[in-house]
Amino acid sequence: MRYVLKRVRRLVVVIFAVTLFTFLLVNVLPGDVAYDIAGQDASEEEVQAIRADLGLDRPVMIRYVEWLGDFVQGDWGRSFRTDESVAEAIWSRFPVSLELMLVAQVFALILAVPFGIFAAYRAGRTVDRTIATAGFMSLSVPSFMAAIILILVVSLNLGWLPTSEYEPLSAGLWANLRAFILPALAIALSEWVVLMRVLRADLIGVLQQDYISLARAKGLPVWHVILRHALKPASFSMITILGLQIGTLVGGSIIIESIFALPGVGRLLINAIYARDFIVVQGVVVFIAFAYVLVNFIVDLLYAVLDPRIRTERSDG
Amino acid sequence: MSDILLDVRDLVVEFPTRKGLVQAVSGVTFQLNRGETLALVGESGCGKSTTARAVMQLPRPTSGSIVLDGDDLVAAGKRDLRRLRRKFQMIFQNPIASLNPRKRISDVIEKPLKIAGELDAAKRRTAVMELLETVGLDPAVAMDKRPHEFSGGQCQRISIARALILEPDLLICDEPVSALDVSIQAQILNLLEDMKQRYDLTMLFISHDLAVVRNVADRVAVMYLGRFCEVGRSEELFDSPAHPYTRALLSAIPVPDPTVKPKPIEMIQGDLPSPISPPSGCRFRTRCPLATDRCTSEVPEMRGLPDGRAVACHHPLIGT
Amino acid sequence: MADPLLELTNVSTHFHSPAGRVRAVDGVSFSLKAGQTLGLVGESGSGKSVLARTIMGLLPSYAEIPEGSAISFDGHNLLTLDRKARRAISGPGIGMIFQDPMTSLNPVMKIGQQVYEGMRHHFGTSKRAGRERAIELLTEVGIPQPDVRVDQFPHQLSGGMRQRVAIAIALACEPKLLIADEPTTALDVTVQAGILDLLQREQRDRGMTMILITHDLGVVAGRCDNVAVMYAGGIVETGTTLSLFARTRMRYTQALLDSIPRLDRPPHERLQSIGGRPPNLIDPPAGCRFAPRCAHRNAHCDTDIPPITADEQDPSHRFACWNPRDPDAEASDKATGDAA
Amino acid sequence: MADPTTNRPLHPARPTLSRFRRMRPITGKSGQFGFAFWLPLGWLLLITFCAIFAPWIGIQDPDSLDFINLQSEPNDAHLLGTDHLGRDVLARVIYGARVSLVVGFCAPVVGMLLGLPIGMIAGYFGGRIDGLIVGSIDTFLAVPGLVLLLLFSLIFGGSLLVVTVSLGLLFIPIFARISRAATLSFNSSEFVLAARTIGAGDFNILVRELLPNVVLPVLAFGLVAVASAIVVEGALSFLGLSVPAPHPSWGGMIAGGREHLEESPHISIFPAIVMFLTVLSFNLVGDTLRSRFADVREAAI
Repeated sequence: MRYVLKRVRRLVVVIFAVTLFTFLLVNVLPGDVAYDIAGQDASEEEVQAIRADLGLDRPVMIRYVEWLGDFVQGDWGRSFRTDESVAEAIWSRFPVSLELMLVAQVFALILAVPFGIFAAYRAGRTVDRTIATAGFMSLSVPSFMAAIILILVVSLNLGWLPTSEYEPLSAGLWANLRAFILPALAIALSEWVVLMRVLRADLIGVLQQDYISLARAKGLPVWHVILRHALKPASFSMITILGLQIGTLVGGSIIIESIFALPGVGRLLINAIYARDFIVVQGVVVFIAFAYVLVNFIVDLLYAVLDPRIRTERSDG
Repeated sequence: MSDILLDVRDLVVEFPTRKGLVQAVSGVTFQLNRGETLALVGESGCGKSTTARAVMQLPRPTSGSIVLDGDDLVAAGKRDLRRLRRKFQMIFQNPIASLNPRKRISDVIEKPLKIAGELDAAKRRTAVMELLETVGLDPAVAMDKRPHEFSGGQCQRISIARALILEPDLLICDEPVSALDVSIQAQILNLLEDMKQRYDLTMLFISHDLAVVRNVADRVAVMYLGRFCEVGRSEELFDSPAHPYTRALLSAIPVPDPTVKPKPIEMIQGDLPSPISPPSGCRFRTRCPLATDRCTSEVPEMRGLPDGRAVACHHPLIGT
Repeated sequence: MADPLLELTNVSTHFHSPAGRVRAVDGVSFSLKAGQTLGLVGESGSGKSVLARTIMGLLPSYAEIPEGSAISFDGHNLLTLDRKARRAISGPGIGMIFQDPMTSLNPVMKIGQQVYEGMRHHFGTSKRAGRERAIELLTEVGIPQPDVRVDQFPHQLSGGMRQRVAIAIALACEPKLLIADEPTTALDVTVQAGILDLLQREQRDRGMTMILITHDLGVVAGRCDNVAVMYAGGIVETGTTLSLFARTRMRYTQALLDSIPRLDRPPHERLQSIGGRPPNLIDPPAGCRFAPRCAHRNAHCDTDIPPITADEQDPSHRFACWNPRDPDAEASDKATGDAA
Repeated sequence: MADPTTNRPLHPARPTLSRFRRMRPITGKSGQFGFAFWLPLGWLLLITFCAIFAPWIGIQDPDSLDFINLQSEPNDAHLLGTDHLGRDVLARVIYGARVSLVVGFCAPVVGMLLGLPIGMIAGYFGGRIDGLIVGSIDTFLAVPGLVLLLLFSLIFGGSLLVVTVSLGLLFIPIFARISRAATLSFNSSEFVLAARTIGAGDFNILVRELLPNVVLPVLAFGLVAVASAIVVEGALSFLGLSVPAPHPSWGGMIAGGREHLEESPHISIFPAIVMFLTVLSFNLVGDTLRSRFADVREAAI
């Protein structure tokens, strides 16, 4: 319990630091939103009026404290541009980013786990080296490049998955899911390599442990030893990495969402940045930071479930 | 009266762990006469290495006093302590890990001289070469190699050279041979004996191996859970142990002689209690065959025996 | 006379390394009758643990067992069996205990499961029956509160307790042969005695055959019927424990015995050390592998491999030495020295 | 020192097979420099050479517009064809390499120069200093890196310097983490204790004893960081936030060809291939060197 409290305290500190940091950063942006709203022909007075109207004429710190006060009470402010509630804007786009992240991680795990196990079991052999080479090649394709290649090959040349508009889940599962396949694949192509390599390295280490020798000395079949004895203790680092990846992807992938025109949080963010709609930027950044810290927190708890050493230590202490 | 080099009084070392504050050493007092070897023996977790490191001020003890040749090390300031360090040196258990893998042997051994302010590179080099010769390595071959090119025994020789280059008065050996094979162990023990003669060393020797201790020590202190059980000259202590724990330790040692059948050690039962909440009274009572109610309620004080030994036990095995 | 349970004939194990072929075990032969205990003694790098893993079939992929090696166990040649048949022997045939109980138990698996897993695989024991049997075994190896411990994880036990669990695991499938690879090296002396007593008791009660591997001659002295001393990949001397200690013939065995500090010797006595270090096993000496460090070597020793010779008084006591120690002469020397 | 809370024995377990494991690294040939090392290294040298000497190796002006040959396929005049404005793709790829390589090399250097000391100080002193540094790193990592880059490039304008420095800043926490972990792993080793016993000060221990051991894993990561810096720069210029147009950059070229994927895929594909080969080469060279270092270190300990 003390552990949970400690983590919550840390979460609060991180959120506070992140909000302050982004608030300051966003507010030193040259040419604020008032000029944009007022248009090019507006006089200085008109601009000043808009600034006063938006409350932009007051000192940064006062505005920050006000914003923080509202934020804590659940009021994340309204977009300067569209007057849309920031919280609503984020929540309406979040399911898209979440789904993209989930599909991408499923792809990544489907590739990473079997190949990681196989490479570790055959470490140093041809199979291992082939997987390693394939991994390096896959890793060296930046996701935006992967996206373009996938569009070119799968959509344009092969015509399998025409680039399609995002459809909500209400339009049917397949209609909804097919829009995510290519973007998720573009993300997974580099993610799986990282997971696979971590799993392979840890599994090789575990397979050299005496307790694996002991399991083999019991006369158990190889697959049983690997899956039942080695996989669990070897998967801790991979879960950490997975958590970090999920943490960064919950907020959406800015580039992939832009390329595939997915209305997710990432696209909301980049549009807000271009539009200097900083109250939206602020909200999204805080949201992403919060998600990131929260996911890591969950991963820590997951450790305790998987690793009895941590679990009992905590209940003992 | 013999000349006391090291005087340790009421030494307490605590450190925090995730499970609570651990008192690794709880009030240990001993003196070391100039030129003698005192061995601290005990099983893992008894605090013998912590005691040695506390004397080294690594880390500094929680309380107590450690007076070396008139200087109180516990009270000394950071700068004074660094100056005083050349008088007491240490060799460690793991010979390979105690040498920086990225450094050449000559750099490793001359570093103490450099820190002590010897600026003449040629002088340093001569000193290093002499010392390498003394510890039984060929300076021409060894000087420019790196630690991984040597075996464990050779690394321990290098560590000894590093500890001796400042000609310290006190040498603390923390399990110096327990990572080595028997045949190599004998080489290092002989070397330490030679060095002791040559440099008039006083030694504090930490080991879990009573046979090794028998060979090197003039006096022996047996530790259990942070306290001394028994201190005495090694002949007397080994021939007729006064503390039940000492007897148990001695009877557990396997003898390399098939005609001596191993004694079943009926007296030691159970595990070492947790150092976070040690037993009340005598700390050995939970595993002691002679324990009585008094052992639970009253901490046994160190008492002198007629033969000059001291024992902390309510029911010593030999009369007082 | 009964056939031996385990018989090794000219067994070698080589490792491939970038520097060349490491002859970790080189031409080892011995046989072990059912119910006997063999102490396999050697310093680190002597090949004793590799030999144990060779018998157990636990070698890494870069190891190679050259042609001509044969390990016969209970009528099977372990080196030619197919994988499935070989696995059927691990557990019910041969059990093994490893050196460090801190690393030899799976940290994320309950103790009970680790104990009964082998039974489940080999005998199809049900989970419930397996758990019951695990509790019995834990009781037998001296673990307090076995019904609680069976559902705990290894880290909740002390080192000595963990080694007792490891013994319970090895005993679970009732092996005919138990290989204990330095079972007490990582433990304190007072714990060590308890573990060795337990092993000895189980061996006697079950009529098991046991190989006890150790670097400590003291450990084998009182507890084994026979001893084999290994040096640089080969067995250099073997015989009954009494004969080997009383009439040591091989110079290395004697030097090893002499270099052990002993409780019955006076303090500050100079120890008989062995100079130098064990040979490089990629390019071992042409003759006797101990020759470069031996104080008694002659011209033969450097060039020719010493043949296995039998002791005149006890033919089962064999050794490989060109210039063996003469225990009778030394004993009479000592007697006359003491008389004078 | 034995932690009294565990039952770990003071005398270390004797190694069984570990000696032999060390002799043959598990990754097979990783210790040797095979063609998987020399081939990528050759490519990197070629790319670097072309980038440095771009104005003198007889390629066309990357900004000159050839209105007659818009979007032409690769031909004799334009080896890799032209883009939608008729600019020579080969010339632009080579000039674009300048941006990628400068950012790729300089950003990790910035990150390492600041991150290494920060991480070592945190790992060495521990306690409050460590808590503060680790806390700051956690905070920093919670903000998505690309957002910081976007904000920086909006505030300071897109230029090579801004991209390099802001990307470098992003590398600080990563390098700090690695150096902290490495420092921690050596901090309790006996050679550091030995240095204390002879009276060495903190600075001496940090620089003379720890740095030589910490710097190798950090440098090994540095090469991987070069690859990822190139990728991130590519992403930024893809979004049009790196060096301003019409200055050529690989990401910008790939983005520029997007609209013409169907009729002239070569506009995007050639810079993509070059970028892919370069990133792959850095990864391969870095991995080989890293396993080499790891072998050396393993052998040394």
